[in-house]
Amino acid sequence: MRWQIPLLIVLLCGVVVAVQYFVPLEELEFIYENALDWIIITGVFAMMLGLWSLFRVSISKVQNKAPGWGYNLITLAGLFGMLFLGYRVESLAEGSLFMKLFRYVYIPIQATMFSLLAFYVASAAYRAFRARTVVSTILLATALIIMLRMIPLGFLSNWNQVLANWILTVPNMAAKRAIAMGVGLGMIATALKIVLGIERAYMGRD
Amino acid sequence: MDLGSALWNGLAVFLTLCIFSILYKDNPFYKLAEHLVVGISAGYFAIILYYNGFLPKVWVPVVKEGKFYYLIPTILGIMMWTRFSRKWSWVSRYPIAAYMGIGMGLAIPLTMYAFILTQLSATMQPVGFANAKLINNLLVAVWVLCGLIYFFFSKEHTGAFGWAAKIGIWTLMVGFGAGFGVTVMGRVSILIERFEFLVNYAKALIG
Amino acid sequence: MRSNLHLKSLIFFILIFLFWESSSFAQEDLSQTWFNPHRANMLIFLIFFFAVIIYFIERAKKGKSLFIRRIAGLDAIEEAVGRATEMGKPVLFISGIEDVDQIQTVAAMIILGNVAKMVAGYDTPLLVPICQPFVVPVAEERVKEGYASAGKPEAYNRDNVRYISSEQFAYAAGVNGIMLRERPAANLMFGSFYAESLVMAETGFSTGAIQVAGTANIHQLPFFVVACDYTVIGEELFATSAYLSKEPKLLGSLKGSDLTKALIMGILALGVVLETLGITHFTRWFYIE
Amino acid sequence: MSFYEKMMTLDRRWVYLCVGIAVAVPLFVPFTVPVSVTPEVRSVYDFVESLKEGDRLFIAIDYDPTVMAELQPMSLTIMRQCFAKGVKLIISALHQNGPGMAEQLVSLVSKEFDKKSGVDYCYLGYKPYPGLTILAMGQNFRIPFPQDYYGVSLDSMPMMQGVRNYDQVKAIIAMEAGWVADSWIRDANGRYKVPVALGVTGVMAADYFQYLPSKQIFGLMGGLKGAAEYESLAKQKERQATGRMKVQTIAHIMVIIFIVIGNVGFFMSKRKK
Repeated sequence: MRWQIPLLIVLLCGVVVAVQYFVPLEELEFIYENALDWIIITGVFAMMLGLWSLFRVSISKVQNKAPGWGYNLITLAGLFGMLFLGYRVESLAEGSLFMKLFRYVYIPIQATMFSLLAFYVASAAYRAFRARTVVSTILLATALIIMLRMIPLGFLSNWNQVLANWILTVPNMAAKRAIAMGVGLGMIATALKIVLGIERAYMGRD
Repeated sequence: MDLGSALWNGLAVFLTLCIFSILYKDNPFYKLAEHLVVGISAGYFAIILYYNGFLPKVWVPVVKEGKFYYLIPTILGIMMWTRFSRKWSWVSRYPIAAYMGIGMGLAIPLTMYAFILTQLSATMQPVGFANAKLINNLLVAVWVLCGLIYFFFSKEHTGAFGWAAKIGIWTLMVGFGAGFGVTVMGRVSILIERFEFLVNYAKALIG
Repeated sequence: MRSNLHLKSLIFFILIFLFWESSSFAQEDLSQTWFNPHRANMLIFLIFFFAVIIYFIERAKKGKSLFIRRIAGLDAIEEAVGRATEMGKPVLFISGIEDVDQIQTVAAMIILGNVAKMVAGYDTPLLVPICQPFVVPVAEERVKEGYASAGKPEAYNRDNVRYISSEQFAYAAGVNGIMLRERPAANLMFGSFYAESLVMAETGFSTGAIQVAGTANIHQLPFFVVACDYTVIGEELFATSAYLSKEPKLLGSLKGSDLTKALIMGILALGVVLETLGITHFTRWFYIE
Repeated sequence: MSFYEKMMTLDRRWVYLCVGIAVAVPLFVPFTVPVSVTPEVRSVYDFVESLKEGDRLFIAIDYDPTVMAELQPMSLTIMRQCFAKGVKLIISALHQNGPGMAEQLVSLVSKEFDKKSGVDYCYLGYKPYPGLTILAMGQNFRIPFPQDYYGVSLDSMPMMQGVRNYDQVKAIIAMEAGWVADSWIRDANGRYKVPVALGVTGVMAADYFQYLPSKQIFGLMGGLKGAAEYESLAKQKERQATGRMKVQTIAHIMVIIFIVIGNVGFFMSKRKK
């Protein structure tokens, strides 16, 4: 019950969905389309686990008066505030408080987190692009050539543009293809081991 | 700008600055924004999942349309909740198994297609020394082969094989350098957008 | 158990061959047929790959030893965990931002269990912030199992495996908070990462942690290579997960992958030669409709 | 610590500060940076320039507000160029979060040129599953879009009379922020043989160069630089990307300066030892 059935479920689901790719029967198409729905549906219920985990960790910090517990109150307020404001359908319409919090709190924070990357690429480049070894010199030189495209250098720019385009279309392309093929084999091998139940560590033990 | 949107946009500006403050060091303002966004996003996605997942995929098919086979994934989903009990938590393996099985089944042919066969057929091009295109094709093919040799695990990287693997890792590094270089532009564009947002707000306030 | 595996492989192949055999009835209206002939090439490839992997797994089980080369990132994991435990500081494990139906996340979960086993013997917490709700139970089980197999089930603390947010940058903000305030001495990042990779890796660097990262997402590899102490590149991620478990049968699949890789290289070389000679039938065979 | 060692171990906050200044100052200080035009951008411009009054062009706006800074200038410039020449536009928006933003853009530009929906342009809007939508439009625009974004039937539009599918448009110019670009290449160009040009984000540009030599795309605009190049060719009054491009240039110079500082410090301190 605890072991055999889950492994059987993995095997069945995996084989049926994979075989569907090769078999254009309508019945299988139906199963395939429903399988996608099933993933979404189980995901909906799994969300509760996430919320519970977040709630439990936050509340235990508040209860224990752990350092900075006040901030965990903010998390809880944000969470329950959104759940409370969003319970009616109308709350999804533009202009509702729910959508305003989304637009003026969530969006700017996530966009700014994203924009921090402009600073981080600079500091990472400064720190790591040193001509220490052959490998790091290659890394440094290519990055420099590509970045120089953005800087007008007169006739040098034209040459650099040609060189940069060559790097992008030849060695860069070769690197990506080699990585992709290796990754593809690794992924399929792992997926096969899971479907056949050879790799089962992810399920834990009793 | 009316008062309402001035205040809401003011909040957005304030939170933007809170996040930027992390660049100096960790501080109460960053902590505030960080904890707020974690709570808000969890609540937001739970609600969105309710309206876009639960209602159309569970409630409407089962209750309104009477498609009872939708109860199967629903029951699987509810089985996830056995995680809350220590004794019954093993039941949650069923939905996890279904979820993974479907995921793996989808991945096998698609990975074969996108990661292997497409790349393979794109690399099989005529080669030669007559013109730049043929030479480039040859270089791509050789470098792809060397890159693949780097990923051999069951053979020691020594001798000629080792040299090929070395050329392979050099090729990968060119790829990484190029990948880094092209990304800088995109990241700076996003920062420009943020700065323009701040400047436009300030301009609007001043009038 | 072994016969069980044989049986399963048998069912698997019978199913596939059934569809393969019936392909001769291919008709124009595909919705009525048992097999899509345009995809036969892929099927042949898959069958070959599967057969090779299963063959080597079986061989490994019989005790034939296999050579596997050293993977630098692998030793680095042990080194990083070792240093964190020496300093009595936490170990942080980040498993990417994708769900558990993604193969990279599964590979990350396998690594997580082995990291838990390493950490269990010492009095240092293993922090696992999580991005997708479905990953929470799997990660909990893996950590619990790792502690149990090291003989320290009581050391497991459920609050250390925590869901943060399903949104990329909200998650990154939360992880940054953990790095800045709980000061882990080792940051292990394995799985499927996107733009948030560098946000976390740079913050981790600023706290002075040893960082080991691995992903198969090609676009993020440059940032890990630049910002982390060790990077596990592409396929090495899956090899690492197989290697860490130290089970011969899992290692057998590496040998199978290698053989298929050799086949692919052969096809590639042959294809290039034939294309150069103006023979295009061979290459055409690899197109998928 | 010697001077050279200090060069190697600058506090990262100095880097942040310099990047911040490099991005902020050009926003206030007026100056221009010359942009060298690449052939792959020029071929898009030349193509649009070669269109005649009454020709139809398909524009795909497949991005969301997060990458507006890079892609909006391309859409804006090309739409203005077309409307000024009297070219009729069919526009789709196949990114889930994009249709509202695209609608604002379409109505802004059409007002400028006093163009009418259904007569001079047709804004189709959004349908889920972009890959399938692109394929279906190859058969007939009316399969995925019986009506346009505003709910007007395509059959009732003067400009859509006799327009069935891609055969009746001169080309597709697609502004892309993700994998939908592959679908335009594979399905629209590969299967239906319609010429395709792409405008993509800076990060994506490297991956799409490979389609130029094989003629699967006839042009490529990558990121802000591509947009600025296009603006410098089109010579319109408003040049958003050119303004942002000078920020890019300064920011890139800053990053390169820091790399140089680090390496000079590294080599000089090594030589001393």
